[in-house]
Amino acid sequence: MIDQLFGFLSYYVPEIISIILMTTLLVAEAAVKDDQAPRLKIHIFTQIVLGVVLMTLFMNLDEKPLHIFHNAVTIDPFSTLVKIIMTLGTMGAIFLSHSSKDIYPNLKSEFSLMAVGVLIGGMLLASANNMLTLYLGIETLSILSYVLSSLKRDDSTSTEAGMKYALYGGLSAGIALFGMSHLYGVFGSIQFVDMITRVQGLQGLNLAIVMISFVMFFVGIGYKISLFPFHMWTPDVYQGSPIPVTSFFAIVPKMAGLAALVRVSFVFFSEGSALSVSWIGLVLVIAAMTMTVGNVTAIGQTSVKRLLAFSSIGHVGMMILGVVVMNEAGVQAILFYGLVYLFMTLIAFYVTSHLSDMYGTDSYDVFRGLIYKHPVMAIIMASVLFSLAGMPPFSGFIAKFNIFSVVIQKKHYGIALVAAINSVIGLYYYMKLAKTMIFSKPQGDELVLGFSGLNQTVIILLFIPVLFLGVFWDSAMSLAGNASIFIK
Amino acid sequence: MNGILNWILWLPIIGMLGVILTPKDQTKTIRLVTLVTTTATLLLSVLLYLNFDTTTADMQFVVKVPWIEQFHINYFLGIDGITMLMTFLNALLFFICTLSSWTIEKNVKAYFSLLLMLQSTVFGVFFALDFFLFYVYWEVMLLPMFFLIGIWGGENREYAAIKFFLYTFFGSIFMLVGIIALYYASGKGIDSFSILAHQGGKFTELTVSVFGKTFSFEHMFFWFMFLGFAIKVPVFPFHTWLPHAHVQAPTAVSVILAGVLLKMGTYGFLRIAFPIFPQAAVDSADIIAVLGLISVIYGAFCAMAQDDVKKLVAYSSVSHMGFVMLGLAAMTTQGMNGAVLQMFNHGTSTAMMFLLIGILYERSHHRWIVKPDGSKGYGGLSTKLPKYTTVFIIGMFASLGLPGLSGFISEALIFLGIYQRFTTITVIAVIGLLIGAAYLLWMFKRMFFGEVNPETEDYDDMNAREVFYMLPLCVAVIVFGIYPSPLLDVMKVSVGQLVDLLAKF
Amino acid sequence: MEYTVGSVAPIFLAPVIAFIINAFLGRKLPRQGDWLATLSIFISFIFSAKIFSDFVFGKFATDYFVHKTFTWFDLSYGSNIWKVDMGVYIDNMAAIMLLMVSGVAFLIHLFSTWYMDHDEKHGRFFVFLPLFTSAMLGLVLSDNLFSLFIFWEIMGFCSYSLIGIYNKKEKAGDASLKAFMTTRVGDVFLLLGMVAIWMVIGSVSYVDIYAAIAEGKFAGQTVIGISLATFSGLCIFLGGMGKSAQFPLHVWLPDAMMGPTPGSALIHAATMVAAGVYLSLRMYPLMVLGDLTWFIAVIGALTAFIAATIALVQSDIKAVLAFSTISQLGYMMIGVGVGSYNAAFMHLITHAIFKACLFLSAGSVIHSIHEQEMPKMGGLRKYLPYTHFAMMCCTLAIAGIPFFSGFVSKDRILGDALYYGFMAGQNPLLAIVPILGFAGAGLTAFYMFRMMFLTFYGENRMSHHHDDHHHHGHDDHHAHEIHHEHLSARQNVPLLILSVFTLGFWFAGTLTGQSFGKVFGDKTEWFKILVEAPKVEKFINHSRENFSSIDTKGNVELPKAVYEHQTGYAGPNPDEHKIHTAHTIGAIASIIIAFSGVFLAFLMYIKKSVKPFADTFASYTTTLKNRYYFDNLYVDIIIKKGLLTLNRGLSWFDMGVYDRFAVDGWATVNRYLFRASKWIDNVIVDAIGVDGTGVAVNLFNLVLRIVQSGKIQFYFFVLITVLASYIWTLNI
Amino acid sequence: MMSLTSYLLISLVLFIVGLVVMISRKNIVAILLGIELILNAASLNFVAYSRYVTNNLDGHIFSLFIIVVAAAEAAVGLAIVIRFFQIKETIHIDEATQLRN
Repeated sequence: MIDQLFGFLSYYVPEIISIILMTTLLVAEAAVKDDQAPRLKIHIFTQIVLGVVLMTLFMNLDEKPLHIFHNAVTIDPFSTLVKIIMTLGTMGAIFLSHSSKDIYPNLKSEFSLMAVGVLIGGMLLASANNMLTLYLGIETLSILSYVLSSLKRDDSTSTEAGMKYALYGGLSAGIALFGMSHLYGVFGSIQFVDMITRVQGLQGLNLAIVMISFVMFFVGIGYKISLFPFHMWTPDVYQGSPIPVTSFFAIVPKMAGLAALVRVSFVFFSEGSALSVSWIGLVLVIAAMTMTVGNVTAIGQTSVKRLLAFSSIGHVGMMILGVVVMNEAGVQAILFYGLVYLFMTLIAFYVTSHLSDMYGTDSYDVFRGLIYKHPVMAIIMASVLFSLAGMPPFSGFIAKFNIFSVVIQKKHYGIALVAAINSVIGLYYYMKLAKTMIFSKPQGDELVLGFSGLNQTVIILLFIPVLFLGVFWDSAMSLAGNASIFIK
Repeated sequence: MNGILNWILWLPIIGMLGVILTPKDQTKTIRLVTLVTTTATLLLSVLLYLNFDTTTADMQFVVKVPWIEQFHINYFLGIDGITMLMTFLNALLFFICTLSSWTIEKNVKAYFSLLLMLQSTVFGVFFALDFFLFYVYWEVMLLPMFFLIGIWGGENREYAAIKFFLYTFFGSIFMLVGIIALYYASGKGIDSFSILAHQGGKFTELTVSVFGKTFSFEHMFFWFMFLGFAIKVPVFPFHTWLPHAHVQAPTAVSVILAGVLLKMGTYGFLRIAFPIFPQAAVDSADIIAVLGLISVIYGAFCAMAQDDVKKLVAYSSVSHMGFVMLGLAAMTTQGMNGAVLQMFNHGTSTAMMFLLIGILYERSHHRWIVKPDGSKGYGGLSTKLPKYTTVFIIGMFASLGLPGLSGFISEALIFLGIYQRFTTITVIAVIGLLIGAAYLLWMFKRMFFGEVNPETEDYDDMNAREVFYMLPLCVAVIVFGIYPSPLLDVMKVSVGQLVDLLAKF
Repeated sequence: MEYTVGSVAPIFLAPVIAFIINAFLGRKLPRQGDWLATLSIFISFIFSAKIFSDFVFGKFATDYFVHKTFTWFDLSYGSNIWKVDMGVYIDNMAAIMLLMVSGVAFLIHLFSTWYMDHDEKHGRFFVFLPLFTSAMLGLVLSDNLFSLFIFWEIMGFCSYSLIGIYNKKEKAGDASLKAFMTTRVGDVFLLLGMVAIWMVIGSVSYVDIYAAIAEGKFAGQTVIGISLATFSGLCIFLGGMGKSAQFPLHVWLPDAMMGPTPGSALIHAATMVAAGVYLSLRMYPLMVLGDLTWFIAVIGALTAFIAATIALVQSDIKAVLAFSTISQLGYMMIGVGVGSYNAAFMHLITHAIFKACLFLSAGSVIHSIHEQEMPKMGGLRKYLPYTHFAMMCCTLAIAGIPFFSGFVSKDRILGDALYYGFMAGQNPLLAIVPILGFAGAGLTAFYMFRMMFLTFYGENRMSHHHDDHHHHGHDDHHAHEIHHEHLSARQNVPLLILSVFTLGFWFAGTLTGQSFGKVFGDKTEWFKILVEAPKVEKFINHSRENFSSIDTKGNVELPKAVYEHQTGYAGPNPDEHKIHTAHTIGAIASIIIAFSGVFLAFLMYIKKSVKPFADTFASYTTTLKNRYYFDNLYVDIIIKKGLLTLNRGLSWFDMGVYDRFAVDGWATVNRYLFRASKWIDNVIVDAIGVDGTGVAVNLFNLVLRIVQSGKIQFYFFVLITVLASYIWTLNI
Repeated sequence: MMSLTSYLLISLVLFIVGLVVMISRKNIVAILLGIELILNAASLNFVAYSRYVTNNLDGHIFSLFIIVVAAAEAAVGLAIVIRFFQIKETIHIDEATQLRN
């Protein structure tokens, strides 16, 4: 019994390491309150440990799927890959936070602390196998996110963002919880494994209750990945929070929520389930609305941070099309999309953050004539923008291609058209930014300083996959393909 | 001989790397590297022509390497008669454009590397026999164009660049949907992304339902493809990006745009839309013909009203490409051959016109026939620039279809072809010929006759470089006007195969 | 009789080679290569003479022809055969035509070498002149409409370049543009008609078209409602109208005198305008089948008369000649229309000769005294005796005075016209054809002699106004000019040679041209015997042969020298008597008319006893001086007011409306929304600062921004309502 | 004798009251209280279900967790509200409209 538990622990190494890391950070952060010198050490330490987490995750990657801790947690390639993506995102965000001026110097290691915490919540969520773990995951994710978004204590917008996030999150979590409670009542268990078996035989009143309460439950996840219409907190929070936090939000909680969504919908709506039809219709509408709202609103933005925020909504709308089709290809597409999206978003936020640090604002104007000021940065940023818009030969196109292919395979031509139009709209605003960077003359002729050496190498390192996965995406696809197989 | 397509395709990229590696300030080296690359490509394509087997309609020089296992995507290249001509045209025009861009001073390095990248992507579009590869090249081609127009263009360049980009992207995204739909419709056989595997009207009885309504698969996706290609051609309702792009783009880019890029649209019809959806193509032939007719007449009328030479020629390409559409809609031996021949001839003659306008622009720095204030922009140029005038006359009469010059044969063939199918349209289309002569000659009269305009006093005639790069085009225009067989023999078998296929439906 | 490439090709190729050499290294050659051009034309003249002698002296067989083809290009693949053949088709008509064209062109070249001396455009002139000639020769040689069309257009190009050769003159540009575009109007129709025939019959070779007519392949074929024969025939005739300046499309020819005078001579006489008539003659069976002869006749009559009236009041010597050309072309068309096939063709030849001579004489006058306005000439006959002699012969010829060629040909046309209009039982309205014809004949005599009298007779009016109009026309200078011209053989020899051939019997074999008063007998009426409308029946299943193979078509027996009048297809075989009376009446009438015209001119301009028209009918003469306002109609009204306005409108619509609103309409829509909503809410102001893609997106964007108001509780509300709506829509 | 339905009714009432509070009240603390109400409704459900329907401890455990998490959430929420108050000198919700497009 107990040794079996320890056997299970061996699968749980990444989470454990992260928890240890979090606690150490807590202590260290408390220890070095005032002087700045050790923060660099702490930062490097954090990165190293996260690297270790990454390695252990990679070791888990080819494990057979299995449930541990009395079916509370699933360890399968899918969740592992999601965790890898999240960890990479966290590392990136932490690195960014360290160089960004948007975070008070004495809060930098606090940021790392919270980020790791959110990461842990995300890991929990990604491999949650019953409603309790799922709820805990969401809350761990959320509560720390509230704090993160209000990290700029003295800034009213940041605080307001945190507050809104908290209130909205609380409400949706409550509604989700209420839904869960009824699900528990109907199914008599909180384990997904039991639910899968029992959902088939539902009918009558139970079916109705399950549907209603599942929708409530769905709110809890939907707001996390900011699906329409639970997205409304997103722009405000993204605008209010510091840029590293925004970039972090754009990746980690979204991936976690998507993982949860995939898992849950596979639990309830696997092929032939009584509910799947109406559910697919619902998600189709939601997806269409989400991507349209995201893209259309993004057009209007003058602040690049908000633009990226809205575009991230649009991308999520694209990704959950992979949920609609309810097959492994869909999951594969989602995973590939997430992997690619990670790199693109990180680069975009890097450049934005650096420029807004330099000029104090993140409006379009700071991008004006970037090609003359810092060619490498401009070229990479432009490529990333085109990649986000889904232009070949960049990986963004491949991601889009996969989504399209799974959707069309299921003959959802209508939604494919909507997605097509959306990618045109997307191209429009990305291109406007690229145009500003490359065609227009710079206002001042001062060069972009301090963006050399380490930063450049990091950006280029991040850019390599964006380019590489656009041409030789076979291996990455097969990786995602393996990861898309997990037990129902 | 088999790897030659690879060479032609990747040589420009190698040259681009060479340009990138040269230091920014050594502009002469950069130009030389580009020139060497394009020359080598031209020679290779001539070699290709010499080794081309004109007796078969099959793909030749095929290169096939597996690329993506999961979707059975291959790196699959090959050419037939139609692409042979386009390849040669592309190589020739880029060689000429390199020379004509010699005077570019702004960001030479970036300019030439983008130019080479553009050439490679255009080759890719023509060579690709795999749908995915085709689409990738089709899209990637937009990037260098976007930057070439946007950075080296005229005063309103950003608008033009974005418009061009969005317009084309809008069309091609529908094409992407169509491509994927084809992939799943044809079932995950081997090579189900290969264009050839889809050809022959395999989808006639499939249906699809969109938003609850049921459509014929073939018709729906024919129109998807049509959108993608028609925007590129451009056919009448989708043509408005063209004048902007042409007027703003630098000379070499307009040459490429009019000379090769527009042909990609019609090439798409010949290689993809028609062979894959023959039923739909035959059913909607009359719509295509009517659109082509409107483009012919409308373009000609609009061209006549222009005071900007370049805009005039831009509209004239709308009109001439309308003839190509007419020829395609005819779906007869004469019509199709005429269309393909017109693609080539329009490539050469319009290239001449744009180059000449560019040469003039380098001297005058404006393009007004009649300036906005009503004064003459030029006038009496024929007295001042005899060589220039001679070349201009050749190019002009070639593009208005004077017998003995290349434009005539293709237009006559198109008329012969279209007559068999749409008599009334033929009768109306002659107006296009008439106006086509009118606006060009009127422009010529306003620019070249009369007393020498004092503003043009200090213009000097074409220099050796300019003569040198105009020469091949003049020769091509005259020789292929008198003896078109070298072109027709190459393409007629491939075209004939398509005609036979369409005749079955 | 065996023709190989070597015996035919030089006719066409020699001038082409001269063109190429002159075009590329004309400047380096001595005298800028004019001798080369002239020589090349002489070569083709020699070869044409060979062919002519073969045909005319060799064998008097009307139905003898040589037809050889080669494949130009070939679209055949697999079993599907389609190729385009080029070839040579020589029959009597072509042979005569070849001799005429090359001979006249040669003389014109010879003259030009004198005329264009010391002219800045000397070199360029001799680049285009041989090309022009070669195009015409190629047109005559060609065996099908397609190659005919090619040479046809090349001639158009050459005329464009020759007319506009003085490119410093704005008017030259206008004239060349006008010439090309006006003929182009006809050309596109010619192309259309050709395409129609090609696609139905499967070939545009004359031989095949005749065969098809004979086999009745045209029967039942229709094009947009009209029968194929009528449609294609009309289109082809429209082409002819454009090229040979028939009535509505005649406006270009008078302006064509902007070029050098020998160029005009070539255009007006030998090459360009002749092509239209030649085409109509070639396609005569088609015209008959399509029942177009009455139309052709009417058009011809109108042209003949209207041009003659205009010519009455022209003061520029070249303008008079130009309009006389138009008028004479009208007579040829009348001939085609009324079915006097060989008379029309004969008039083509005779006219070519005397009109060339007239233009060259005018040229020598102009070049000698640097003056074109007849009121400023006068009394030149003692300065320019040779010129005066030549020009007088030609004037007598064109005026239709007996013993001269013009009388022979024109009179036959008029006789047939008379028969056609009154006796053939046609529609009585067609009587206007002979009426206008005879009226025109009278006017012709009048204005030609008016020209002669004003130019060569009376007192010399030059010295009075030498300062106002032209730069160097002074007497001393002018005397030197005269002196100079006495010496130049290259000026006078062509004139004299040509004027020899203005005599009638060369063509008619009889002195008067009518059958009475024969001098040589029937057999020498070679023209009447050789040239007749093609009998289409003999072309049925004629097999074309290539240049390589041996020609077996040479059936060399002499035809029975019976004098039978060939009225082509007009009327079911008309009886001799009527025709004969018609001709007699016609002959007498035209002689009387001609002489009265001459007499009237004499009274007006020599005796001064009758006041010239210009004073008496001032109001009409303005109309005539303005050429019935056709140019204003075409240029000012149709083109400037109609076409250009349409174009401007369309292009404004394209960029200003369609592109602006439909394609990127959001820009303007934004502006309106912005104005409308300034006062609503700064939220919306933000919303409009945006540019969206398309109107819908904008409105959507607007709504979103109102929703995105930042009020957290509103978010809650939306969330819950949406939740409720989901649950409701799940309709369990 | 209390039945399951009555528990469910009570929890439903609590839930709706919580929603109404969150929407209508302008005081941020009151809104936080609304969240608490909703959470309590949920945990009541859990307990009731595990008592009457599914005779296992999952519901109880779940409700325990809910209480803990709710506490954490309330703590964080209040902390943020305090910062908000320190900056804005008010806890009126409509003051929080700084973030908007």
